[in-house]
Amino acid sequence: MVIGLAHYLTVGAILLVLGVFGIFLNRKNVIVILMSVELILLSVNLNFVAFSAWLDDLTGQVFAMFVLTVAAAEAAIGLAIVVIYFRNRGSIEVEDISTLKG
Amino acid sequence: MDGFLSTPVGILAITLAQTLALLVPVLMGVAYLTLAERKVLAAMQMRKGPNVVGPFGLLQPFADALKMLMKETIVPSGANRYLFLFAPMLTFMLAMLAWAVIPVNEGWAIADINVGILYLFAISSLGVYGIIIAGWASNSKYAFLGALRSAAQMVSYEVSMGFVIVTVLMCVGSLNLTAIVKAQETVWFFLPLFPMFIIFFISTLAETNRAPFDLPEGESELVAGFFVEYSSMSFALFFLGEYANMILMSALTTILFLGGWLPPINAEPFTWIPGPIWFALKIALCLFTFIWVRATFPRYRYDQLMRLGWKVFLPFSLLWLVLTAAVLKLTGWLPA
Amino acid sequence: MNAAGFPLLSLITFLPLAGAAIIMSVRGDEAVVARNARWTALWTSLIVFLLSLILWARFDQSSAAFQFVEKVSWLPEFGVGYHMGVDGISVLFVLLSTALTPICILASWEAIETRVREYMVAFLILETMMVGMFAALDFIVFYVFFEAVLIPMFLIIGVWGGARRVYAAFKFFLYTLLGSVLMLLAILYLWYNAGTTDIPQLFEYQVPRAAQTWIFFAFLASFAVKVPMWPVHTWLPDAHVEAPTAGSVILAGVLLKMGAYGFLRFTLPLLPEASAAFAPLIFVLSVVAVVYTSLVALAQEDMKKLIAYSSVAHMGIVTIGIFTFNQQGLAGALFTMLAHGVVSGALFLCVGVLYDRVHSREIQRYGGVAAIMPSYGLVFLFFTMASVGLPGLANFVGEFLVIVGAWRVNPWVAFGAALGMILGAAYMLYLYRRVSFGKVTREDLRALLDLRPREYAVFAPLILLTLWMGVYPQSFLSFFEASVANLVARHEAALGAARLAGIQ
Amino acid sequence: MIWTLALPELALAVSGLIILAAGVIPKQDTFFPVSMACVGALLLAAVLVLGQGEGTALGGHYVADAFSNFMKVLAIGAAAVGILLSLDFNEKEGLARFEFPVLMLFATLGMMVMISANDLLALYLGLELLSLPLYVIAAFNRDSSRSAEAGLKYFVLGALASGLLLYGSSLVYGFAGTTNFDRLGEAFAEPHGISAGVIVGIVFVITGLAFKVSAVPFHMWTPDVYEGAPTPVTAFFASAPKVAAIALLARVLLGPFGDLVAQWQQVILLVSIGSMILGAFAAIGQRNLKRLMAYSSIGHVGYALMGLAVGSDIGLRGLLIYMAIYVFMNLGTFAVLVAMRRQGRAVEGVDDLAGLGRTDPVMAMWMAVFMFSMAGIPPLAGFFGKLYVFLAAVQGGFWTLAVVGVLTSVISAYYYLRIVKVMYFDAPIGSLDRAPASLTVVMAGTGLFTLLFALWPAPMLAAAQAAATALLG
Amino acid sequence: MTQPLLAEYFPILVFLAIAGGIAAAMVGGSLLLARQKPNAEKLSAYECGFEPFDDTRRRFDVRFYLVAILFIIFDLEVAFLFPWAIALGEIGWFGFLSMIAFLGVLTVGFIYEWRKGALDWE
Repeated sequence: MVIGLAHYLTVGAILLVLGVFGIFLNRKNVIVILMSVELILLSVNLNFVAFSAWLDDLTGQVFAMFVLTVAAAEAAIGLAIVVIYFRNRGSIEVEDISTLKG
Repeated sequence: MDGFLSTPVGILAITLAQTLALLVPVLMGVAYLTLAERKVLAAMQMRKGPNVVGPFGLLQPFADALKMLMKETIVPSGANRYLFLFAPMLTFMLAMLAWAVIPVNEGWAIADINVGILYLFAISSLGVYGIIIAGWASNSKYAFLGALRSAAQMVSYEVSMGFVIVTVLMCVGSLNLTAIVKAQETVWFFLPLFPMFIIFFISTLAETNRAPFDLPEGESELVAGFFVEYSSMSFALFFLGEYANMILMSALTTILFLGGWLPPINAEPFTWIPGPIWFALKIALCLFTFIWVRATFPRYRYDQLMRLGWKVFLPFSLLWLVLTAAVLKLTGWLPA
Repeated sequence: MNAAGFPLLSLITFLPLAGAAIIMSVRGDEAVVARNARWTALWTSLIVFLLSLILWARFDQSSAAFQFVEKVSWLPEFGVGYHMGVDGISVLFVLLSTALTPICILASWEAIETRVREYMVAFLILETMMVGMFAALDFIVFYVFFEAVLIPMFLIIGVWGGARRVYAAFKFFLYTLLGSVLMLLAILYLWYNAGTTDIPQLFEYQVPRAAQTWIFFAFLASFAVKVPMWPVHTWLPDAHVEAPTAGSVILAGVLLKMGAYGFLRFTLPLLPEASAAFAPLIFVLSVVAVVYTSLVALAQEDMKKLIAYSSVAHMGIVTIGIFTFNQQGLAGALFTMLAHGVVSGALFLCVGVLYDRVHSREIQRYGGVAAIMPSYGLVFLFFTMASVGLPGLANFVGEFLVIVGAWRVNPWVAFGAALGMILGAAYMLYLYRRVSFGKVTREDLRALLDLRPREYAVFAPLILLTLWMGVYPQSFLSFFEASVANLVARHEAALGAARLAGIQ
Repeated sequence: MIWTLALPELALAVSGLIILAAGVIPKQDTFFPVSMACVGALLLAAVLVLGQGEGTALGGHYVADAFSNFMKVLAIGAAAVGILLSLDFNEKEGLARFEFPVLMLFATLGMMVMISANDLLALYLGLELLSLPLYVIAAFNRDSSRSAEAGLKYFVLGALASGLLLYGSSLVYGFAGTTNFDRLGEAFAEPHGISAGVIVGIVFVITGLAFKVSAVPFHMWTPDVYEGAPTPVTAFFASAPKVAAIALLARVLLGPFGDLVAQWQQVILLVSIGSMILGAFAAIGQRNLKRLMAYSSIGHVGYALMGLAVGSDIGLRGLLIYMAIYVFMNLGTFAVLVAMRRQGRAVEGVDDLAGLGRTDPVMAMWMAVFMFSMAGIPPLAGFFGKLYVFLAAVQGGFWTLAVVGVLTSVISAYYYLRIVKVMYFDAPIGSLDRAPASLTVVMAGTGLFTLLFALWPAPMLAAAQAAATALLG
Repeated sequence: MTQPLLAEYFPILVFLAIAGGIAAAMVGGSLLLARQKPNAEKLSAYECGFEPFDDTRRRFDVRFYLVAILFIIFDLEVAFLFPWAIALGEIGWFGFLSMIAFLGVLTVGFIYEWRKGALDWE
C-alpha cells in the first residue's frame, strides 16, 4: 500500500476533529484544552507538510515552521494564563470556569 | 546470496544483524563503564575499587546485574503501575535508539539519515519524558521534585547545546553525521570552536545529570531523585539508560568536535589503526573526563546551575554563534 | 428670491444652537445659571422669531417655487447637498415653530424649576431641528432633522415630565423611530434609483409603479406615526400627558405637523399613483380616528389626555384634507394644521396654568374655576370655542375647507369629518363645563390666583393669532394658494400620464 | 523588493523593541513614560502610513494600498486612544506595569500586518501577533479571578479560532497550490479551479475570522471576556482589533475569494443578520455596562458585515465608514466607562450611572451623545454609518438584510435609551469621581467627532471611497 | 512521499523494536524470576516519618513552568537556526541579516527576561 495524500489528509482531519471535540466536550481539566489546541495545530501542520510534498512546493513547509513557532508562543501564553487562573481560583477544572456567566 | 539480501526478509535480517552488532558492544560498554567509573574513582581516591568478583573485579557488572534481576520489583501503592514500569523502559529505549544513527566509521551507520543530528537532538530531548513520567508515576514528593528538577535542568542546558550544534553545522553545511565527521578532515572542530567545545562538554554533563550537576539525584537533598521509589530491574534500566546516555553524549562530542573516527594525524602510523578503534578511544577519553570531573568538583547549588545555564552559557553561545556566522560569512569559508 | 444671497434660513435654523452654546458655557451657582438660561433662551428665540418675520414679509406669495434657497455641496459624489428653501407649504410652519418656541419658553419660566439650563438647551435644539426640518430641501437633510427631533423631545418628556414619564418617553421614541427607519429604507431606494436626494430634483423623477406601493407604505409607517393616525396614535396621549406643558405645546403645535407635512411634501408629489390608490385607506383610517378618538376623548378624566385625543381627531381631519387632492382640501388641511398648532398649543397652556397651581390634571379635581379665576376662565373659553370650530376663530376656516374638499371626493368622508367636529364640540364643551362652571367643590381652589402678567404675555399673542386667522384667513391662505395649486396640478398631471400609460 | 513600503511596520516593531528594552532596565516604575513613548511610536507609524506609497513588497506577502492605509490609520488611532484610556485606570487599579502599553503596541503591529497581508502566511502571522498580546492583556489583572477567567476564555476560543483558520488555510493552500492572495485570485478566476476542498477551506477561514470579529455564531466569548478584562482592555478589544479583523475579512473575501462571491455571500449574510439580531436582543437584559457593550459590539459588527455581504464597492465603502465611526463612538463610550469610579472603586453597572446628568453633566452629555449615536439617531455620526451600509444593502437589493437592520436598530435603540434614561431620568445615587484629564480629553475628542461629523463628512467619505476602490480595483 | 525516504528510517524501527524488547525482557524477567512479596510498608512512598496527606502532584513551584516556557521559546529559536546554518552559504547577506534581526528580537526578549528576574532561580 502506498501512503498517499488522502491518507495524510484523513489523519489531519481526524486530529482536527479530536482537537475540536477535546475543547468542547472536555469537562475535566483546562490543560486538556491546551493539549487539544496543540492537536489542532498538529493536524494543520500535517496538512501543510503533506500538501507541500504533494505540490512539490516549499511554502507549506515554511508555513508549518511558522505554525510551530506560533504554537510554542501560544502554549507559553496559555500556560501562563492557566497558572494565574489557578493561583486565583485554586482549580483548573473546566466546570469551575463560570464566574462570568455567558 | 545477493538476491536474498535485497528481498524484504533479507533487508530485515541484515538490519537485525547490524543492530545487534552495534547494541551488544554498547551494552557491554555500559556494563564496563559502571565498573570503570568505580575503578577510576577509587584510583583517584587511592583505593582499589571492586576487585573480588573475577580478576580485577572484571565480572562485577554481571554480578550486579544478576543481583538486580533477582530483587523484588516494588511498585508503591499510590503509584500509577503502568507508567511506573514504563518510565525506565522508555529511558533505556531512548538511550539505545539514539545509537541507530551514530557513524562508527565511514559508512558504518545503521541508518545514515540525512538529518542525523536533528534526530539525535530530538531523541535526547525525549529523554526528559522518561524522567518526568517516573517522577509523576511514583507519587512521591521526592521523586516528583527530583523529576522536575531534572527536567528543568536538562531543558536549560539543551538550549545552549542547540546553539553549539548550530555553530558546528555552519562549518559543515549538512545535518548528516558522516558529513560532519568528514568536514573535520583538515582540522577537528574543537580547536577553532574551542569555547563552544567547552560549553558543549559542560552541557553534556548537565544533560546526563552527572556531577557536578547531579542535583536531581542529590543524595543529601532528594535521596535518589526521580528514581527513589525504584528497585530491581527497573532501577537497573534507569541506571543503564543513564550510562548509555553518557556514552552517547561522548560519542556526540567525538563526532562534533573530535573528528569521529578520524585519526589525529592523517599519516602512516595513525591510519593503520581502523576508524572504530579511534572512535572508541575518543569516547573513552571523554568518559574518563566525565569521571574525572565527578571526582574533582563539588556539587553545584540548583540556583547556581540554572544561572550558569541561562545567564552564562545561553548568551555566550548565542553571541559566539553570531560571531562565527559573521566570520564565516566575511571570510567566505562557508561550505558551498 | 434670496436676493442678497444671505443665508437667512440657515441663520434661523442654527441661531438657537448658538443660544444653546451660550447657555451651556455659563458657569456659576444654580440660581444664576437658571436665570441666565431663561433669559438667553427667551432672547434667542425672540430674535429667531423676528428673523423669521422677514420670511413672512419677503415671501413671494404668487410663486409656487422654493424661495430663500441655499445650496451647499455636502456629499457631492452622492448627490446629497445641504439644500434649504421654503415654499408656500412650509414657510408658515417655519413661522409657527419660531412663534411657538418663545411662547413655550415663557410658559416654562416658573414651571420648570430643576435643571433649567438643560431644559432651555433642549428647547433651543428642538427649535433648530423643527425649523430645519421644514426648511430642508434635501431628503437626507430632512430625515436628519426629522429624526433628530427625537433626542431633545425624549429628554424633555423623560426629565421634566410627569409620573409615567419614562414609559411615555420610551414609547414616543421607539414608536416614531420604528416608523422612520422604514422610511429611511425608502429614501435609500429613491436615492439609489434617482441618483439624488434633492427634493426638487426628486420631483422630476418618476417612481416606478411597482415601487410606489412599497415606498408609500414605508412613508406611511413614518408619517402615520408622527401625525398620528389611528391605530398608531397610542404614543401620543402618553407623551402629551407626561410631557411638561411646554413640551405638550410643541408636540401638539409642531411635531404632529411633521407627519402631515411629510405627506404633503413627499407622499403626494413623489407617489401620485400610490397616493391615489390608497387614499380610500387613508380616509377610512382618518374617519375612524376622528370618530373613535373623539368618543374616547369624551370619556377622559385627564384634561391633557382629553386634549391629546382631540389632537388626534383634528389631525384626522388634516389627513382627510390632504388626500382629497383638491385645492380646498389641501388648503384646508394646511390651515387646520396651523390653526390646530396655535389653538391646541394654547389649550395645553391653559391646562398648564391650572397644573402649575394645583398640580393635578384630573377633571374631577376642578370645578367652578371660572368663578375664582375670571380672566382665566375667559381665555380658556376662548380657546375652547376656537377648538370647537366657532366661526370667526382659527379652526373654523380650515375644517370647513376640508369638509368642502372632502365632499367633492366622497360625501361620506365629509360626513365623517363633520361628525368629528360635532363630537369635538361635545367633548370640549363638556370639559369646559366640568372645569370652569358648577360649584366650587374643593376649598383649596378658592385660593387660586388669576392669570399673572407673564401668563398674559403668553396668551396674548395666541389670542391675537387665533382671531386673526379666523377673521382674515386670506392673509394665511394666500401664502399657500400658489403652492397648493401647483401641487394639485402636478398630481393630476401625473395621474393623467399614468392613466395614459395604462391605456397604451 | 520595495521593503520601504513596510516602513511603518518596521518602525513600529523597532521602536517597540527599543521601548521594551528601555522600559525594563530602570529600577523604578516606567509605566507613564513608556505609555507616552508607545503613543509616540504609534503616531510615528501613523504618519509613516500616511506618507506611504502603494504596491506589494516582501515577496508579495505584503501589500500597501489606500484600503490598508485607511484601516491602519484607524487601528493605530484606536490603539493610541486605548493607551490613553489605560493611563489613569491602570494606576488606580495597580496595573501600572509598563508591559501593558508595549503589549498594545505589538498588538497594533499585528493589526497592521493583518491589514496589509497579501498572503495566508502573513495573514496568520499578523493575526497571531495581534492575538497573543491580547490574551495577555485580557488577563492582565493577575489578582482578579475575573480577569484571569476572561484571559483563559479568550485564549481558548482564540486559539481554537486560529486553529480553524489555519486548517482552512491549509486546505486552500493544498487545493489551490498557493497562499498568495493575488495568485489565489487568479486560480479562482477560472471556474474549473474551484474544488470542494477550497470551499471547505474558505468556510474554515471565515469561521476563524468570524471568531475574531465576534460575529454570531462565534460570539460566545465576547460578553465574558469584555466583562472580565480590565475596562481599558475591553475598550481596546472592542475597537482596534475589530477594525483589523474586519479589514482582513474584507480583503480576503473580496480579494482572493472575490470570484467565489456566490459561495461565501450567503454565509456572511446569515452571520450579519444573526449578529444584528443577537446584538439587539441579548443586550436588553444586561445590567453590566461592559457586557452590554459586548452585545452592542456584536450588533455593530453585524451592521458592518452588512456592507461586506453586499459585496459591492458601495458595500465596502459602507463597511469602512461604519467601522471608522464605530471606533470613535466606541472609544468615547469606553472612556466614560473607564472613568466610572465611585469613591475610588471602579463600577460598571448600568445603574451606577444613575443621575449622572445631574452630578456630572458634561460626562453625561458625552455619554448621551454616544448612546444616541450608537442607536443611529441623526445628526450624530452613528446615523451616517448606518446610512451607508443600508444604502449598500438597498442598492444590492438585499431587502431582508436592510429590513432586519433597521428593525434591530430600533430594538437596540431601546437599550441605548435605557442608559440615557438612567443618566437623566433617575435620581442620583451618589456622584461618580471626577474623570481624570486624559479621559475627558478622549471623551471630548470622540464626542465632538460624533456630534459634528455631519458637518463635514466629505473627507472621510472620500478616503473610504478611495480605499474601497483600491481593494476592488 | 517517496518510499526510499521511509526505507531510510526502517532500521530505526528495527532498532526501536530490539531496544524495547530488551527493556521489556529485563523488567519482565525480573518480575518472573524474583520473589514478589509486597506488603503495605514496602509499598508505602518514601517519606520522613508520616504518610503524605494528599496527592503529591497537586501543586509545585511556578518556576518550573517558567523554565518550561523559556525552553519552548528558545528551543524553537534553535529549530529555526538549524536550516539557516545549513543554508548560510546560499542565502546571501539578506538571509544572514534576517536571522540576525530575528536573534536581535529574541535578545530584546532575553534582556527583558533577565531584568524581570525570570532567569533567577531564587
